[in-house]
Amino acid sequence: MLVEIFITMLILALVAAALNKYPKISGIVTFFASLIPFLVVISWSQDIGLSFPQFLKFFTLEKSLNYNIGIATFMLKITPLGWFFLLLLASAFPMAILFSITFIKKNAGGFYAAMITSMIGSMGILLAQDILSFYMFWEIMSWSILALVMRSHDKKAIMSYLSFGVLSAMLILLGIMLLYSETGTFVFSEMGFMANNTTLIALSLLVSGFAVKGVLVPMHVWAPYVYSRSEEPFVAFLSGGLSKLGYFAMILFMYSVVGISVLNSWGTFRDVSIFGYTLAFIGALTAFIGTVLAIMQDDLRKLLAYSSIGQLGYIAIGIGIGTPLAMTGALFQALNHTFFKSALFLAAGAVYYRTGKWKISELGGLGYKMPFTFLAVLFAIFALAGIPITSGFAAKWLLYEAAIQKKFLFITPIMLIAGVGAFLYSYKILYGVFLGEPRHNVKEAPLSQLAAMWLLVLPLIIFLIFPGWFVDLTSPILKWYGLMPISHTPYTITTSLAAYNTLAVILALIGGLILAFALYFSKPQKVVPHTDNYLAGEPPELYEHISMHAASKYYEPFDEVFYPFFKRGAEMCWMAILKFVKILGEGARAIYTGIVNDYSIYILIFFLLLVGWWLIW
Amino acid sequence: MVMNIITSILVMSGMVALGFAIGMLFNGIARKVVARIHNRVGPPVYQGYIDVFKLFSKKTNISHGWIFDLAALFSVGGIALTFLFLPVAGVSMLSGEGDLFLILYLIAIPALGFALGAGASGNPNAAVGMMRALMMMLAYELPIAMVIVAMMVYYNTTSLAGIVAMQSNLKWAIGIPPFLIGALVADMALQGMLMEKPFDIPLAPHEIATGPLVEFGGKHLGSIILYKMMGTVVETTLFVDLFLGGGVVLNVNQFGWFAYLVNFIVWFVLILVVFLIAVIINAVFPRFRIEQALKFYWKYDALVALFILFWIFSGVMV
Amino acid sequence: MTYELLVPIFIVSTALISIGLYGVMSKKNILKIILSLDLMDTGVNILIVAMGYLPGGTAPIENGNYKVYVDPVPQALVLTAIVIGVSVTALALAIAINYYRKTGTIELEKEGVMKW
Amino acid sequence: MVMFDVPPVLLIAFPLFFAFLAPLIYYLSKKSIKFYTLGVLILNAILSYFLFFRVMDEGVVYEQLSGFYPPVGILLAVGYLGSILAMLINTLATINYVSFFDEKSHSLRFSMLYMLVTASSTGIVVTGDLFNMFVFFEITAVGSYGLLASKGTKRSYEGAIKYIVLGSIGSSFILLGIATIYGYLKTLNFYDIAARISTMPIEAKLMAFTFLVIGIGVEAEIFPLNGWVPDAYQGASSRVASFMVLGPSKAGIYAIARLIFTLIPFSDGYELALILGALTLLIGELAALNQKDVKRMLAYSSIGQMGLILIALSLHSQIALIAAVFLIVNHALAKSLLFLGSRNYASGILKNPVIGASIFIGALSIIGMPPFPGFWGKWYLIVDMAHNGLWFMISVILFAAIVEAVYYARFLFRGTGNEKVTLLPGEKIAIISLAVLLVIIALFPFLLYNPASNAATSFLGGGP
Repeated sequence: MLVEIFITMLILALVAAALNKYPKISGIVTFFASLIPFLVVISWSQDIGLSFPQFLKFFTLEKSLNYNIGIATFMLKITPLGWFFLLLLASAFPMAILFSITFIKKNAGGFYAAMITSMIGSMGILLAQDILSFYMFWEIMSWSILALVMRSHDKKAIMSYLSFGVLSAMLILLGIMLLYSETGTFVFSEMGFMANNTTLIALSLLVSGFAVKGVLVPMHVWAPYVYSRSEEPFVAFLSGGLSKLGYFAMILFMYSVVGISVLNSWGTFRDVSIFGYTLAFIGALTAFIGTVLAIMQDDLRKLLAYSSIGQLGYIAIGIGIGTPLAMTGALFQALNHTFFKSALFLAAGAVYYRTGKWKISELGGLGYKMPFTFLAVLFAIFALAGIPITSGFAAKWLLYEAAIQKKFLFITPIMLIAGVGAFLYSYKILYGVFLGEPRHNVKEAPLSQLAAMWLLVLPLIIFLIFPGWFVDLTSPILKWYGLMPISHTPYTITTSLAAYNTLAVILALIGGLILAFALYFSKPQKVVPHTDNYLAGEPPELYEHISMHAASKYYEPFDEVFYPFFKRGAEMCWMAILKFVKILGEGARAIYTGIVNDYSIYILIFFLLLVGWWLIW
Repeated sequence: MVMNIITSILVMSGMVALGFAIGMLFNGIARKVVARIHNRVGPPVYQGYIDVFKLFSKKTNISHGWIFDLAALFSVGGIALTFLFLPVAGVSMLSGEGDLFLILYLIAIPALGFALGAGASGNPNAAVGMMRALMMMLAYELPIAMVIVAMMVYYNTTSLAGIVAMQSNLKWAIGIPPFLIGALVADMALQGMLMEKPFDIPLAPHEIATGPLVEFGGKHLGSIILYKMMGTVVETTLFVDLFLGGGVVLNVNQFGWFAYLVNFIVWFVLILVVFLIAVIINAVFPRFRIEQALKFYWKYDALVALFILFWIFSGVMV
Repeated sequence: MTYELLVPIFIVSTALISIGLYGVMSKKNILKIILSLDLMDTGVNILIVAMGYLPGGTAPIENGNYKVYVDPVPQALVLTAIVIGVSVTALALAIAINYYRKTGTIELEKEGVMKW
Repeated sequence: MVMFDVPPVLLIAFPLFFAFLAPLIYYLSKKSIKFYTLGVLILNAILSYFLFFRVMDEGVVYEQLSGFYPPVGILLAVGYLGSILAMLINTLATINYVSFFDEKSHSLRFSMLYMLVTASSTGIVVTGDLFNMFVFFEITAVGSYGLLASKGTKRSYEGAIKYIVLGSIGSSFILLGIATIYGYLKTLNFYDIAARISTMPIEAKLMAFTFLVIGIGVEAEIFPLNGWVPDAYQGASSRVASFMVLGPSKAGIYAIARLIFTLIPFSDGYELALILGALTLLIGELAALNQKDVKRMLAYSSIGQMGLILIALSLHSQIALIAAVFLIVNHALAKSLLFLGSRNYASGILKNPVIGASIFIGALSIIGMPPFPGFWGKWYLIVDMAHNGLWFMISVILFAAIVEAVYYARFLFRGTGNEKVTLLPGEKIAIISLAVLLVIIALFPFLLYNPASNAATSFLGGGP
């Protein structure tokens, strides 16, 4: 059945590509194709030990599959970890497609085909049980993303994605080859590890390879270019969905394939392996750098890109610490990020769809024109900033708790300050795009786009009220790794340090709001346009040439303070390496002088060298 | 069971009312104190009550649409919500249900609501003011986060009620050398939190016409003023809870209602003292520019906080 | 063995090959280069013929009188090699003529047109 | 599967005969010459299939020519690798010839040279005799000189002259090697040489090896000997360059394989091949990195691929040899596809999706992206190296792969999107057929894996 599902999706991808001339029909076909992974993942829920009702079993699927292609066997199997990440991807994917039905107009067939292919690759990665199939599906995913990035026609984006993609692929290949030489087998479950340096070097290579997909500093350089130049539904899926694959792979290799005891062989720091601690520190650094750079951006997509980098850093922190609390937090953050970042990128797309603008300083006042988009963005931003009106807070709270539990004195303040930084850029989005002076007379976004955004926001609200349900979802993973699931009820989570009761928060909020409403409705009010007040009655026409929207260079003092520190970033380092390689290239080219006499001299020199070698030998 | 719930709801409502009342009083006191320092007569101490009453009785209330109204709703609702999660004078209303991190994020709810309203007003001054407020927040959060993390690690709990409980029997954190310095660092941060000079950059009445507040009037302004007043209470209480044992001097189990009374009085005095320190500094200092404030907090304040972190770090390592 | 007898031939052929290589390495004129290549070819061919040499042997032609004759294979090889050399030279010259027609010179440029 | 037992000599004799018959056809009808040539090529390709299946059934096929018995007579010995390559060369030559169909001045000479080169390249891979191999090398070379110059521009002549000079030096070296071997062993038969090579004095053996490596290395594009490659490919038309990649260079690499495996196998030879391969790979890829001219860039890339194949050969293990076969097939298919498509600009991918996708597939396969054959080649190669713990070499290969990806990206996305370069219909057909072949191997890799596995076993056992 599993093979048939893969083949069906492949065929649907071809159908979507063939319907190139009819973007809408192609989009609808793809939407139905995109529901398949979701149904698949729901059907598997009982197999990994979740008590989902029987009627949600849409397909009767085998739990594992060995597929022989003649020269190699692909081993696929559903594991709790793979299931969880597949759930994330399979939920975000249909929304991206739903959005693109109205959004993608040009050459839609190719877009949809590549999207489905990337999903096929992701499914393969999440199910893979051996190195070969993991790597193959990883590459398929990676290259179908390239096909999508290529649609941007932006050389910088394409080149940076490609260079980093290949760099990551090579790091991964080197890492898995080291593992293979260490254990002599391709199959994950057969790998019995000795705690030695080779394994950990391999693991370091693998993690730095996955860090490219997971956009950790300093492998993040490609992301702002790609995120800011490609089409929004794709970026939503790339940032929201596919970036999680990097973290999936990190967890898979660190805790499942290699195992915690080997990790600890490089020494531990407060019961956290040095390896994990380093990863956590890089994660914290990523969170901070991403946040600061996000504050500086004016392009809406670039802002979201850097914010994505910052938010993904939190997942790395959780994975690095690796306690049940931290793992739950990391997975929770992954879930939140999937939904809110997809929603935000889609909303950015919707704004572009209506206004045709990306620059925050050129937008403004859309809140009243596109109220539903605004509200979706508002909820997504609550989740992003971790404000406890969505589930975003619970994830960050778990991570903070985990860090304090391990007494991480330096990581925690960085995380906290990155969290505060998130308020800054969130407000930049809210103010610059949706509030302030209305500048565009536009309609609300089309229905398919709104539906996609709101369906993405919905889980954030559900998991706000019932974070315990989320813990239930992740407990099979923790059990799989031999960890104790954290103690919880549907709406409380308790740790050794404190407790968090969502019901109390919500009830108190309702109480507070009742008070506020009572005060608010005490007197009637009248609504006047913006210009009425601050122009003090003068006709607005006089001020048409003056922008009353203060969004241009919004955080200028901040930029002035921080820019000198971020002027020389990771990008410059990579460019320096690239330059060095190019100089090498120039050197290699200089050999081919184009003069035939030189070439014959080379032959003679080679002859003499060989003779010399034989003589010495 | 039902009685318990009703009782606690009543207690909490009372506490919120008390919080608002103290906030309004503080507003009056502050104005009086500043006036006396400036050698003026100043308004009466109860001026805060008069202001709020006046604002809520205005006939014309100007709104700029529903997003603008969110400010009024979220600011009052959110600050009341935050107050409920603080242990006040040893009374932990809901503070067992959340912890310090939750409080840090809950404070953001009214702030964000306020920011939404300010942004929706469309006035550039409001936007500039909000920008400054947010940058101030980023600035003072770093030192205070470092101190708070140091305290959490030291007391091995993240719950504010837990930290207060650990400081019972007058074992206040301020008596521990690193946290004495920590209290100074946090007091600097408090100055920014309360938006008193030299950190009243977001309001800056002379530059940007009170910034975010500029478009508010009537009941909207009343809500915002209420939020500001309650904010002073919340922030000073947070400080007192962290460093001064929450004002708890007598054990409730031992002394019963008398202990509550004494604790409340001590708590009130303590937050008044903390507040007055801020007000007096406010009265004699000019205003920083925003980048100066940022540099101040991130360079000097944070450096001292880092020193505390290392101090605690060495202790934890041993 | 008979290799002592072949030493002068070795010297001659090595000299020819060296001269040819030197010409290829130093000359810009296409004709000179082709001549040098021919010299190299000749040197190699001499060497191969010498390989089949037997003292007192005659040409390996069947004429009824069974005598000692030299190894016929190298001679066959050399014949083939000569034919090939001729064809290569002819083709090279043809291309050289075409090159001359296009550029008006028979010298390869000091700096190649196509380089790096 | 075998329909009739094809004698290997037919593969060579058939096109040679028809090549010399071509003037007659040309005299009768000038237009039909291209159909005639195509027909001959197709027939030859079909013959090569029969030969392939025969070899797969029977194992190595021997055939002695001219009535003498080996070791005196000339022997043809078609092994697994030989039959794979014969099939590859003939098929691809046929496909490639389609791209010349629209040539306005479709001359007789061109067709004749084309058939000659095809026949002699095939000859190299089926022969069992050293001198015979030399002769085929020379015919290939002469034909290639003519083809490279056939564009008729100054650059094409210059490139051809460079090739002539280096090729002639190379052939002299081969002759020297043959002379050395013959002088000691009095034989030219591969089997005979291999059996008795140990009786040769070590110095003579090394000298013979050196001469042959240099001589064949010129054809096989090995690093210090490949000066002609970029110039000749840049000067020639893209289609001729494509043909050069799929025919003569593959024959050259086969000859190198024969040399280091069956003719003079010794450990330093493998070591030398490894070093040369790594150097060729690195220099080729790095030189391509900054290259602006597309054909020259592809030529450098071709050099790099040859280095990779040489590395695979030098490891002389079963898996590495399978990798080598995959790499050879991949290079022949993908690189000739890319040469054919080198005139097509980036915009082509959107304006002409099929051609664009085909070129994309070609580039992906060269870079080594799964599931295309290039991936399997690199994968098996790296797996084998991981076995042997050659981590430095793996790093070199992976570094080269990154460089490769970067310049291929530039190749794919060059141009502003407004260029109007239209490929001829013939070229399009050729490009698409090559891409289809790549996809077929990608989908059914065992089609290539099983023969490759046989070839590897046979080669390791000292066979052809």
